[in-house]
Amino acid sequence: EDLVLKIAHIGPQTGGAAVYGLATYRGAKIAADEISDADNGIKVELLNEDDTHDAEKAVNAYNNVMEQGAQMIVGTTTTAPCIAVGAKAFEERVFMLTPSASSTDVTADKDNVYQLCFTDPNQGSASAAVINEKKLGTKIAVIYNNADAYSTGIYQTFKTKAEDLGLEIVSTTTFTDETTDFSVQVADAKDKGADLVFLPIYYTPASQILIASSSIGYTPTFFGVDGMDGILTLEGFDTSLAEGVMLLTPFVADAKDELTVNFVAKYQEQYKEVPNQFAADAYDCIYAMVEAAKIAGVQTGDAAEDICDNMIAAMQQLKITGLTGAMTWSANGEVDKVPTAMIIKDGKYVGLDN
Amino acid sequence: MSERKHRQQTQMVPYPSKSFVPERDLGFMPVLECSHLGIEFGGLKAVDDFSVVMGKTEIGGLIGPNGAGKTTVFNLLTKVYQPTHGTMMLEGRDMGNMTTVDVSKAGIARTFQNIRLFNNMTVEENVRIGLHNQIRCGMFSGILRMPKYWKAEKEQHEKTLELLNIFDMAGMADERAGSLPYGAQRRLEIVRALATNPKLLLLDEPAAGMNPHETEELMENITKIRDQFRIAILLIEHDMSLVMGICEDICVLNFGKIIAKGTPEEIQANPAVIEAYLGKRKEAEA
Amino acid sequence: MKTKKSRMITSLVTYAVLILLFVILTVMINNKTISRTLKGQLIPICSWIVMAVSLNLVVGISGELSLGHAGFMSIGAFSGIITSGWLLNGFQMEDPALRLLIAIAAGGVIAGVAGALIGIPVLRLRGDYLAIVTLAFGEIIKNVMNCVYVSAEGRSLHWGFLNGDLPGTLLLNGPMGAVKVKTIATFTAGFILVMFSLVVVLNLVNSRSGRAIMAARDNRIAAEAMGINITKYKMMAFVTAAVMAGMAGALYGLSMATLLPTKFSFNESINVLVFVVLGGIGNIPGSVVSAAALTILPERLRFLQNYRMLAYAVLLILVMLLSNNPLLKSLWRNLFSGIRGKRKEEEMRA
Amino acid sequence: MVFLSNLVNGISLGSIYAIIALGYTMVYGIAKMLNFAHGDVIMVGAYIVFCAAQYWNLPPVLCVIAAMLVCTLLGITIEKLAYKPLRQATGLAVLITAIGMSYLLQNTALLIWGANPKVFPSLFALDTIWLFNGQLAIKPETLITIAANIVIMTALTLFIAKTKTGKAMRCVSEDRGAAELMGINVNRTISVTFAIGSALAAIAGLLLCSSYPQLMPTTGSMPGIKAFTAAVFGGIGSIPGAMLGGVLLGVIEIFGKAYISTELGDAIVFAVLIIVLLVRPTGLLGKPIREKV
Amino acid sequence: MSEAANLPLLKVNDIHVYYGAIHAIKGISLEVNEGEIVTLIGANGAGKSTTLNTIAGLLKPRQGSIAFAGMPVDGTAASKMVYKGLSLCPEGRRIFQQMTVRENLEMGAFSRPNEEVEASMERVYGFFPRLKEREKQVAGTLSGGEQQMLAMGRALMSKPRLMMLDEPSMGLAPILVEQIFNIIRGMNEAGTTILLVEQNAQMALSVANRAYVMETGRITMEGDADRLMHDDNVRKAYLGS
Ligand SMILES: Nc1ncnc2c1ncn2[C@@H]1O[C@H](COP(=O)(O)OP(=O)(O)OP(=O)(O)O)[C@@H](O)[C@H]1O
Ligand SMILES: Nc1ncnc2c1ncn2[C@@H]1O[C@H](COP(=O)(O)OP(=O)(O)OP(=O)(O)O)[C@@H](O)[C@H]1O
Ligand SMILES: [Mg+2]
Ligand SMILES: [Mg+2]
Repeated sequence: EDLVLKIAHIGPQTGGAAVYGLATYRGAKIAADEISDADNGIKVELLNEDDTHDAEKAVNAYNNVMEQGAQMIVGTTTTAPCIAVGAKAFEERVFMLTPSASSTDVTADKDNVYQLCFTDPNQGSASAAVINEKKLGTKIAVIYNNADAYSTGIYQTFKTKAEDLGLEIVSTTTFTDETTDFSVQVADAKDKGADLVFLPIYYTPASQILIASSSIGYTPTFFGVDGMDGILTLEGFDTSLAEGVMLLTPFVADAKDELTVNFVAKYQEQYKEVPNQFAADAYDCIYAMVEAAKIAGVQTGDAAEDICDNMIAAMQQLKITGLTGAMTWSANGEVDKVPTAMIIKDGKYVGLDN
Repeated sequence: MSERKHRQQTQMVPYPSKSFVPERDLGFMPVLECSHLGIEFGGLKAVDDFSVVMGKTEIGGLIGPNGAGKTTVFNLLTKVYQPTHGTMMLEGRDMGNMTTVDVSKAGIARTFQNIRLFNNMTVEENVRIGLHNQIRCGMFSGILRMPKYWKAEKEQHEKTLELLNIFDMAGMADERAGSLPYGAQRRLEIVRALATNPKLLLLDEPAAGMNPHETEELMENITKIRDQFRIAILLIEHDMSLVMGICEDICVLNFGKIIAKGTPEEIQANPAVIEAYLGKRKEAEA
Repeated sequence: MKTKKSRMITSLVTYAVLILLFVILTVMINNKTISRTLKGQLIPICSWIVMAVSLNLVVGISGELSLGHAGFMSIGAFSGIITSGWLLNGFQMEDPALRLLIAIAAGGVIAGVAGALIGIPVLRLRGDYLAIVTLAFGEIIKNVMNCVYVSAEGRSLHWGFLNGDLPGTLLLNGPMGAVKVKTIATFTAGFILVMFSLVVVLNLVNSRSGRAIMAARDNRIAAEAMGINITKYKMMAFVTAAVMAGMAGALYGLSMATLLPTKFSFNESINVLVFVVLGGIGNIPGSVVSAAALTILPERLRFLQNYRMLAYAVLLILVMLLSNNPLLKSLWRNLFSGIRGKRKEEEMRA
Repeated sequence: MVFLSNLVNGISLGSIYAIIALGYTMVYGIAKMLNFAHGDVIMVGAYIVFCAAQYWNLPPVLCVIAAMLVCTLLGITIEKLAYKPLRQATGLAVLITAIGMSYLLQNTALLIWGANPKVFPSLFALDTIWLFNGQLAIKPETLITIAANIVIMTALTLFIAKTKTGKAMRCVSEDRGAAELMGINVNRTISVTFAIGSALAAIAGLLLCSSYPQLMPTTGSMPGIKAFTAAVFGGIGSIPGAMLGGVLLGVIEIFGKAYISTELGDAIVFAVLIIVLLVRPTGLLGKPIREKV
Repeated sequence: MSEAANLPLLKVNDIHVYYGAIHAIKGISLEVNEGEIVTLIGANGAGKSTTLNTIAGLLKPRQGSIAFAGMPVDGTAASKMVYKGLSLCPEGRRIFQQMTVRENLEMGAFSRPNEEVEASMERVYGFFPRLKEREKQVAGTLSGGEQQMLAMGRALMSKPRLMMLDEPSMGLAPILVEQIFNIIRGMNEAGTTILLVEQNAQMALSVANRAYVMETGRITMEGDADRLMHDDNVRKAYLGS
């Protein structure tokens, strides 16, 4: 008899943040199908619920999947719902691994919540370090989304680290999810003579900022974080605008390794679009959870609260290599993997070191 | 036509310097004294140099062609509009700084040319709104249902029925005001105004849309109210049978100015009034 | 055509039904027969009911369209969270029930103060202009809350605007909102709050002040001529509603481990308005039912997966169309008068 | 120079608000309803242009015409199915239905076009104009939007003042019963209003996404709310008011962000709106509502 | 139009009208012949306005039939009735307040071809010279009497065969009431059939050929205007003496 793991995915699949939740679901789905189809004695049954990027709905979704007998949770995709669900799951002893909720608050004080993505502070200080080390810019502008925990979180640690390293931040401007016009932010950076613009934001607003910059003839170095991944596959986007953009990312869709090629092909076949980092993280999540479940000796039909502690223990022994690199986990739930600095050249990611 | 039927037989005597009041009111302070009242709407002098005195129990009439400024006078008296000229005194109190609310508290109540009832409330509730400043009970007593609340509710209920009975309307107390027939709505407006315990009652075309039979009844009621409550009443009306029937003193407005003042007999005989307002036929009839 | 008596009966029936429901639900919780999703939704449902009841006081009873009610909920929620965190940090007040009580009261008071400040300019306007100004205030509150940082250091509270470098434990972290909230809200507290808001609103409506509020709604000019200070009574309704929204916010905020300022957006205000309109404008028990039903409904539609919100939209439109269909309306009324017997019919004929 | 370029950016954003506000105000003025789904019709219009340009490779003019056709049909259908049955109902019932419609359109778009944002293609093959030695950039989209605003505003004003249908619209807006007695088909007049409003939405969608080339199912909602604000700012129901309100709102937004704080940009816009309404309770060009007592 | 000679211009047969659950008209039948002035009098709330609104197509009768010029018209929308030659000057005037006097009149001719408008306008100005003086004035600022004239003039613009007037004298000064009734006579002499609802029964009966008396949704009396004027019951109820 096969081992059946019931894993539930929770993420926004309608509303303004739908793009992230759909990506994580699809990534997870591909992984689940691969594992189930491989006939290795393990089947993954993937449940899926929408949380519309809202804490209240996320808790509802959580309760709903638990009612359906979920054993562990891959998610939630976005930070605030993940904190809310994490608190519930902590009380009720349910193991969670989030592909993309990157705030340290997600894992803080909760032994049952694990992250597969970099934490925000991690990315913020890594970015500052890379910029400093490679002397990428002397005057730095930052444009971030101040209605978004991810973006604000990275910005805050970036700022602290940059100050420590003696980097000069000449312009700091913000926007929100509802912003249509980025001219002020770009103009301010240009006006203050910034030669590097740090964009700790997702690729959608980033594309708008690139467009707005080019329309006023402003061409500094743009430096992004993992949220920037996806910009090259944005439908209708003139990728020449992204030439020279640098970013820290663990995943590159046109990498040539077999794992990535295989995943991208499957994803494109099923969903007619190129997967981004979110999808890749969720894909890795499923593999990590299955591996951990094997170590923890999870059986078909085990109750979530019975396997939670074993899963936690298993996560700390786990070493896997996935689409986003080689990973291990520390006891506080944070992942340890290496971000790689990339640069976009001829419409492709190239390692910054090459 | 027996126009004198409802009019108390009084002799009009000159009131010091300004106007006439009924003889019986001589010992009392006049309820209303306006002098040189005026208002302009963007250059248009809607009311100009309006001066009248109302005795304590006088029934006065305000007539004039459409757009002469009659309703505007009421709006000035109740401070819906702020006069640009002149002064008003209510029983000797200057009304210069009063708001509509103050005026109501001080003792002027009115009805409206286009009926303004609280349509979604019952008849009783409409009258209770009139009692707002008469029988009081604060918000917290209301929410917490303190003994004060129950006492006030009971008092209001009794007073309401008493007032409604003037027009034999107690039976309609639970009907929605908006669903009443037109005539009943006009009467309810008067009851509601009376509930504020006024010294002066202003009625704007109370008989509009009533047939002669109903008008007749209304005339009786108006005099009855005056006698029972001992208040002054100033009314606007285009129905000459009513005006000539119950008003003791009539003031005629044209283009915002007073063109005549006097008893019904004097007014009916005044050529300027016939020319501007009454027309030939009325003259022939009178 | 509601008489005083029938109103009183409606109120009593509403209370009775709610108490009964509470008892049933409590029993179900205790013997674990309640579904997990529903149980998880109980506190939010209570919050949304209070929101709907309070908004109905503004929209239905006072007759002013408000599109920024979520703003007061936001103020109440964050005030409540801060109060609770402060009491725990600075005063070591461990008793969750007492902390919850104080936090809810604080949320109500602070939202009420905000309501008074906002009401002064807002209530000078009319109709759609008033609506847009409430919308504007809602957006301003959201935007400003996004820039506020509060921390507790012992018994002192520190706060910063656009500046999060504060000593002590951060209770409110700007755009990242409140995190690590101790969830102390309980269903019993929610139920008490619902009953409280109902008693306040229903008793208010049947009192001198309530009648003055409705008079100002029905005919402003006539109400003034009756000696009613319109501003005072509009304000009374607006501030009372703000206080209740603040309390609902505090309850809601203390039921989630985290809360973002952006949660209380225009959409949330609109959602509450949907509850009010669907339940019937001015119909308080209706608001209770529709707030509860519409909070549960999207969860019940989960089986539709990606078509869920689509179905919700279609249902919303259909309900509006059907409930306003004159044919169905008269059919409903006939049915109703049939049940109520002759007295009602007589009334109709009059 | 920074000031000038901020001004240009403000006008550019404002002219977008203005063009959306024109549609809002038109429908409000005649049908007396706040059509909260207007922003989403704009989004649909933009998607149609996107598809026409990107997938079907139609020339720009045909893209626009296709979008206008689809939006007009959509507007008429929405009106027939959702709003017309509510002619006798309260304004709030219609408002809620419009909100339902807005959800419906957004979620349908999500199912059809997916959640992934699309970057809108540039349809205008024109170059940015550089002034003052390349210090001040004026985008062609801005000029086209302003021109479109002026043309549409003039056309609408003339249409309503001069044509028989336009006059019928004014009658309907004042008194539906009396209009009916004149022989005016009120239902048809309101449908025509919606058709025009929706066609304008298509143009607004095109211009919005040309200037700010990001297209998602939720693209229409925030500009929709801002434009509604702009319409009220200028005096709702007033056509020149919508244009003025829109442009001013854009300029205030940009100046507020540039000179005060980007964090508080929206708060500043709404605060200015409140102040203006307190001074002029019916907006900049709105007619004072006077109730005859 | 030979049929018109023997058929009444308007024939209302046993109509019932409801407002929601309220049964406002409980079976009314009446006729108006070409060239007549017929008046409908009755107490407040008797249902006079409801009757006119139903004939005009603003309300739908739940039962009964209405025929205009020999054709059944019940259920026809109000906007279509105008084209058939029936026009209603509604209670409370309902002029377009924000339009000028001239524009109001133009709207009255909405159902007519454009070429005819000028001529009709002149005809209306013939009846109401005051309106010509005020041609450019915004209608909302007219005095009560002028507004009533405008409402009548606007109704005339559609060149109706039958014109229905709902309380044209309401709220007007006595001198204007006379003028209005003179104009009604004048319009009738110029060939327009008139159905008049009035509170001022005295005046109404003096201009009318025939009259109907209504009470709470039913017709209780009908006949020659002269005869009713001298009927005791009518005198007591509606003439005030
Ligand atoms: N708020 C206002 N703004 C401008 N003009 C006004 C206003 N109120 C009244 N008027 C004008 O003032 C004049 C007097 O109006 P008022 O309503 O007092 O007339 P009235 O004597 O009551 O006439 P009627 O007998 O027809 O009721 C009219 O010309 C009217 O148009
Ligand atoms: N819109 C409405 N909704 C409900 N009931 C109505 C409505 N309009 C009129 N009624 C009722 O229908 C009945 C007849 O009213 P109608 O207006 O036809 O009377 P009328 O004879 O014209 O009276 P008036 O002399 O006051 O104009 C009245 O009882 C009235 O209350
Ligand atoms: Mg008047
Ligand atoms: Mg009538």
